[in-house]
Amino acid sequence: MKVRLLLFAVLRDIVGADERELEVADGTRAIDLWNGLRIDYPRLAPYEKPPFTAVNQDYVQPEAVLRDGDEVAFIPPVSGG
Amino acid sequence: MKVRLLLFAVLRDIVGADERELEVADGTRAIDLWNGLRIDYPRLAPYEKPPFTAVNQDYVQPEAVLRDGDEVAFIPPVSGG
Amino acid sequence: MSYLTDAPIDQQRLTEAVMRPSDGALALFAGVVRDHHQGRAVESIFYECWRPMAEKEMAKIDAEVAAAYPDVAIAFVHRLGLLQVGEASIVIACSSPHRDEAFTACREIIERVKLTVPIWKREKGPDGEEWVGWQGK
Amino acid sequence: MSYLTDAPIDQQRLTEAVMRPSDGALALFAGVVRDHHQGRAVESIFYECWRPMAEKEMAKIDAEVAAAYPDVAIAFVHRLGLLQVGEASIVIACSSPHRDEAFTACREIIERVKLTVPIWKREKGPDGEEWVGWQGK
Repeated sequence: MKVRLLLFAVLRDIVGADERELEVADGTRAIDLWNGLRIDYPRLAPYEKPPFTAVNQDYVQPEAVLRDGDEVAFIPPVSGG
Repeated sequence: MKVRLLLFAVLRDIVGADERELEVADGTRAIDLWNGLRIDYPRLAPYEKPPFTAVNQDYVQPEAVLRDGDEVAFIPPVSGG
Repeated sequence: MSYLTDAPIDQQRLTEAVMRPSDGALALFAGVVRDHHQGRAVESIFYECWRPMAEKEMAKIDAEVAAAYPDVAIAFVHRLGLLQVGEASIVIACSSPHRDEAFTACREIIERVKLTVPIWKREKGPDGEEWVGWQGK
Repeated sequence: MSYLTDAPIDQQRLTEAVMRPSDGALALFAGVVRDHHQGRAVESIFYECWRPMAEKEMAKIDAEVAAAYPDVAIAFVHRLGLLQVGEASIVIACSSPHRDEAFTACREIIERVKLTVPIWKREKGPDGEEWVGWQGK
């Protein structure tokens, strides 16, 4: 199935892209995508969990199981206000 | 000795004057002036104490002893803000 | 500067009076004439004041709140005379590097003004005028 | 109406948006770019945002605070892009018949915005630019 990964702020800078289309196996969880990033980007390796995770614009636990077409965002700690 | 009595808002309306010069005996307390008003103005009779008392623009207890030249104000509960 | 005014209060000017480059937060409070009070309709409010003591009390509040929250810059003004519904009777502006002290100082000032500053309001409604609060009757 | 803007925030307009004849109190908060942060000098801040989710989170905060304080009228806007020291990044206006709910609602909104709305700031100082908070290093 296909999911879309969105990256913001410092995460986008580290990965060098704000969006990725990914082909993943059924049953893939958000945290599996995070672990993929940790392998590719050593700066993320120390972080066993993403700061925050949103699927389809709602905050979820990183263990959330993804479905085809989901939009997954890893969100650095927010600093608005 | 002489003291000046100041009255505001509803108290001024009841007494019909905003200021009075009074000749009083040594040892007179603020509350003695209040009791004088209670005798003259029946609407005040039920109130054994003035709402607030200021002498020379500082809040004081009504039992404060007055001195010559003092400016005594009976202050209805304030409602600013 | 006076803490009392007979003219409409300029919220923006008060804001500008407190903001410093080191401030990250502004907490502002406005008390406004509303169209009702304890079930009665209100058309306007007349604010009477004992000016010299009111200035003195407000300066005292200013100094004491400033001493309690030294990082906060404070400005506040109370308006006097006849005010219509929707007009501000008091505006308080507090700025600070961080928001917590700004909020707390702002709240403390309005609470203290309401307790001790010799200002009295007379409400005008469809049934006539009346002093608010204690009426000696 | 959007909770996000790329233009300077008009505090007066936000105030007018919330005030009703029944309101006796306005509590307003502004978050402002300040010239320092954790000991570092700050010259400007760039606010980045994930707009669709930010709008959604802010609408949720609006609805939930309004439900908790039904007498309060609420308006708030966050600014995005490059802001200089002294410019407001967020302004929150809460009006209410009585001041307590206005203060409480206003405070609750800023706390919640800072917790969940996907907005990030990158500070620029004499030593360069840096994302604030978690930096993945």
